[in-house]
Amino acid sequence: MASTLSEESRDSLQIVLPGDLLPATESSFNEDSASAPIIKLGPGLQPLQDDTISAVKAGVLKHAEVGNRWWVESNQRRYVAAPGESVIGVVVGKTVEHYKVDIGAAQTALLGVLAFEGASKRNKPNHEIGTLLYCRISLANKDMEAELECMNPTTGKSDGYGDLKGGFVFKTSLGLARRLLDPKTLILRILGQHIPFETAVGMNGKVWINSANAKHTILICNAIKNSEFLSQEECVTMVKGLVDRL
Amino acid sequence: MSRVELLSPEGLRIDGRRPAELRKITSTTAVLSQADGSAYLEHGNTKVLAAVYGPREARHRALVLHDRAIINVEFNVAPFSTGERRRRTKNDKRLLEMASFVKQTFEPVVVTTLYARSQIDIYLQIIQHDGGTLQACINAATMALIDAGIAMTDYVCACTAGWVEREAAIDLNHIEESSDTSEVTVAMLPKSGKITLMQMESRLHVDKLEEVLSLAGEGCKQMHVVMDKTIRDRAEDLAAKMAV
Amino acid sequence: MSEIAFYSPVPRSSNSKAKSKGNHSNDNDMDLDEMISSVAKNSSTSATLHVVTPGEVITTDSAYMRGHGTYVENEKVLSSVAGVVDRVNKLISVRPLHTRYNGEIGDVVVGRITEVAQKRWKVDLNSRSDAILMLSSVNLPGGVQRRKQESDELQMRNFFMEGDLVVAEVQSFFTDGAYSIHTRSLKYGKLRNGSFLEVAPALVQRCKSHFHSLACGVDLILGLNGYIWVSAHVPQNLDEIDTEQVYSNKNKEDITVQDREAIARVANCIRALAAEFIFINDTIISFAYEASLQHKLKDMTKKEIMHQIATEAVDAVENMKG
Amino acid sequence: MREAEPSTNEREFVLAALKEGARIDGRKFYDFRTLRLSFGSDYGAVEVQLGNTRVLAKVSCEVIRPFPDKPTEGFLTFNTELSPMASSAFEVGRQTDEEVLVSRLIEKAMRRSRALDTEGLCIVAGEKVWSIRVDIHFLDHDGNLVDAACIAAITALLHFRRPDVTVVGEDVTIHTLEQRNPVPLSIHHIPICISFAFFDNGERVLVDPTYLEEQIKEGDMTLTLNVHKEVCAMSKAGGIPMELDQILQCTKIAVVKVTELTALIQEALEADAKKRQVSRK
Repeated sequence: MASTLSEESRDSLQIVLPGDLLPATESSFNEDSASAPIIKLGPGLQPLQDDTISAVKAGVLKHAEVGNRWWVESNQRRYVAAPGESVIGVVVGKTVEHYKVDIGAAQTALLGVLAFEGASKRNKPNHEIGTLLYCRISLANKDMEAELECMNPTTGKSDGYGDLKGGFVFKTSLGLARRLLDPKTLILRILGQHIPFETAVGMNGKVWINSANAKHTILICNAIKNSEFLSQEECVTMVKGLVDRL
Repeated sequence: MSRVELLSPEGLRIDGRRPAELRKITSTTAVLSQADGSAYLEHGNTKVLAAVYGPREARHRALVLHDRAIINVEFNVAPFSTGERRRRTKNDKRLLEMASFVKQTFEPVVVTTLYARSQIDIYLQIIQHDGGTLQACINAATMALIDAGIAMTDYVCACTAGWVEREAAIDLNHIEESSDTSEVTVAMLPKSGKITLMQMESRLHVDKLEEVLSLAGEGCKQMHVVMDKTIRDRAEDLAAKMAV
Repeated sequence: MSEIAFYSPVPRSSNSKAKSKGNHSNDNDMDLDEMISSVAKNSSTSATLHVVTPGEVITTDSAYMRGHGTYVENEKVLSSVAGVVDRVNKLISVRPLHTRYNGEIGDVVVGRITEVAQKRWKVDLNSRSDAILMLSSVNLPGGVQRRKQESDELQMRNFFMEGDLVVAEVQSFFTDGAYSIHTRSLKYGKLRNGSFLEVAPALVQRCKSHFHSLACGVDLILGLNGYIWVSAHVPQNLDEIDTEQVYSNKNKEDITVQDREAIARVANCIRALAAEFIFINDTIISFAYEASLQHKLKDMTKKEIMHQIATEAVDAVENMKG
Repeated sequence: MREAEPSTNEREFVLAALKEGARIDGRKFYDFRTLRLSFGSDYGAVEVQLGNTRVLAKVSCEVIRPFPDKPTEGFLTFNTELSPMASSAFEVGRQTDEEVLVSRLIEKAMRRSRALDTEGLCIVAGEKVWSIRVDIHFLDHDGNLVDAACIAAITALLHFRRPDVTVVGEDVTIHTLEQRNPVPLSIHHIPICISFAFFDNGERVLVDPTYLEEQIKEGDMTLTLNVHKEVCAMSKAGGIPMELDQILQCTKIAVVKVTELTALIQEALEADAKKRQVSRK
């Protein structure tokens, strides 16, 4: 996402607060509606009655040239499901056709019992209540429960989705989870230099860590939690300090 | 405040018992016709009635557990059970606390995994209060549960003990309880001798704790003998009748 | 000996063979075997019934398998209920005497509809959870053989409504332990023309048939779940049954006062036997009925008369056996 | 709403880590989380932070008529409510088992152990006594509410100053804080709750469990002691059965912890008193 930032927002971070009118869009929007470019609004932006656009969340205004999309990136803790995003959830219930999965959103999400690689009516995986699953949101509609899948629908392959065995999961802010997914964020790489581990990061702020022993996993979890408001240099010292103490 | 002499110079207690002596225990099971199991128990003048329903279809589907039974306990004190007639509201914290103790005591002992998705109700009624309600409730509930044929890994036997003036004493009555003696209620699994519940109020020095606790443990073992006799007699009686 | 075999008397020879094979020669094993054989020898005296209470060790021999009412701890088999030890070969179980219904497949049960749900009824069987009667497990009126359709789903209440009593058979168990029952036979279905009563499930014996017609003109269904249905006699010729009327809610019209009294008398006899915790089957009920004839119907609720009837019935059964 | 149970992975990981001797927040088994006490500008307002668990206690007083059968006894009441603010598992209005147990534990620890001299609250026998009320608010629930609430309650009582009173014959004058320095309550001893969580059939004992640890524990026990090694209350409400020795072992741990915590509380109170003196000058 970071790579698609437009030039103007790369120059300076534009912070918006709820109620702020958007200057950039104002001009382009007030023109004759036929010739005006189509704008797509993402989370945190709302068109008002007089055709102006107002921010409804506090955060950084982001813009992507592709499709002329605008949105506000905020660091909230409650997850709102969006299609295509990878999340980590816990099985909380089972029906004949679906697993009910808690992904930390307003409602539990539905995961079809057949939405797994190689699953058929005869042969489908059985996940007990309490199982941790890494899945993709296939359908998210604000009026309905989100739907999940544990495979790529076009290829039918698992693509790494499925149940997460062992390890430990903890919750972070959504902002940190997004940053962990950004290859430019160093904390995971710094940790990897000291300790080998597996990880899965869900856009819903759940981070799963697995390593050879419990103490390492605990260290990694705490290091990631600590890193949220630290600079890269501080991260390096923090990790070094933790590893030395081990 | 005039203090009552709780221990006579000869070492006898206010009701004439020796320190390590239980009050007279009377117990019967199957006293109610509708309940799946029931028991009536007297510790001296403390009288309690227990009824067990279940395992049966859970009342509230939202509370159902997919892998075991839920245990629900309701505890009630009759308004006429104490010297001072008094009606307690249903939300009295003390009643709820007592119910919660009983519930948590039986959760690890009852083999709830045998009865997935169902509910076991335990109703307790204090008919007369003369100290040691918690022990009486636990003992009565144990007998009612066994009477209902519900699988349990062991009995749960409860007994109180306290530090009365200069000695550790067992099975305190109301007068001893209310005159600021420290009292501990212990519920024990007699087979392993492990303690499942322990409640203590009022101050007691750490060094005296062990003595009081082990005395209460002895009391639990005595309770076990008494309860087991009642249960066994009833089982043998029924078995003999059926064998005709 | 009575019909209940608390201990299946295993021949000494086969037992010792098993022992030498398994090489279990510890003392506890001996104890149990000796005890059981001694019980088998004089099992007519009830004092030797092996009664255990929760937490009691039944055997320390790990060669035994644990059955219902037991659990294993440190390789010992312990009882988890108060009841009588049952031993079938190497399987040890403890049967609690007073408990809810624990069913087996094929049991005839009497139940009460508690809920009409999606394609199924829920039925109270006095067990730990309501049993399920699937729409696909009932007969259609008139004995029509076809798949159940949506129209059938919509008129489920015309078949069975909340509160209706049914007699059915345990078909299978669901994974969570709930029973699935069926009424796909003309013997099963809705109950009419009679009176319901409840006894401890342990008292009802497993017999060849649970449907009986007594000489006094009363029909009897002894549900293994302790629910019993006593009703006016209806001809049992299967050809005569009006298959259209299987779900009717109407009692037959010609039930006389004598019929009604006979029903009440039989029901009271069963209550008298149950109060004394005596096994219930058609024979003993017949004897109890005869014993009761010397009393007025309304006196049969009195405790001493109930006791008298039960004792006489038991004596009659013993006499019959010689 | 039933609280979301932790996933199997979390459960198994916590237990596996305990077997290796580690807790998920890096503490040792018998370590308390960092305790932070902050005082409000008023007397008797204390906020306790135990790790992420936060509890606010506020003491207030009023003059009321005593019960006729106890004419010289003042009142001490505790008011606890697990508000939905602290955790998504809490609901308004409905009393849960947890709420009942927490509030009863605090009451038993403070009142039944006679931590406060209630006879010292008498102004005119049979006519006027002080009624002391402690409101305990749970702000953030990350486990071990009882210990945090108990520390908050006792610290607030220690910190509290009631208005001074003079009695001349029948006349009772209650002086405002400006007229006369308010007076502290007379407190006999400082009861401190120490909660334990049991895992692995009671083989592993943790002090000061977090929310996650509380969800996974097999049993728990709360001991209330003071520095004089007196057990004021003890509560093990069912849960896994324990050996007597294991319980006595816990009391030994608790004795040490109580000494540490009492020292921390007194240090914080002294620091606050100094600050107040400086600001008055």
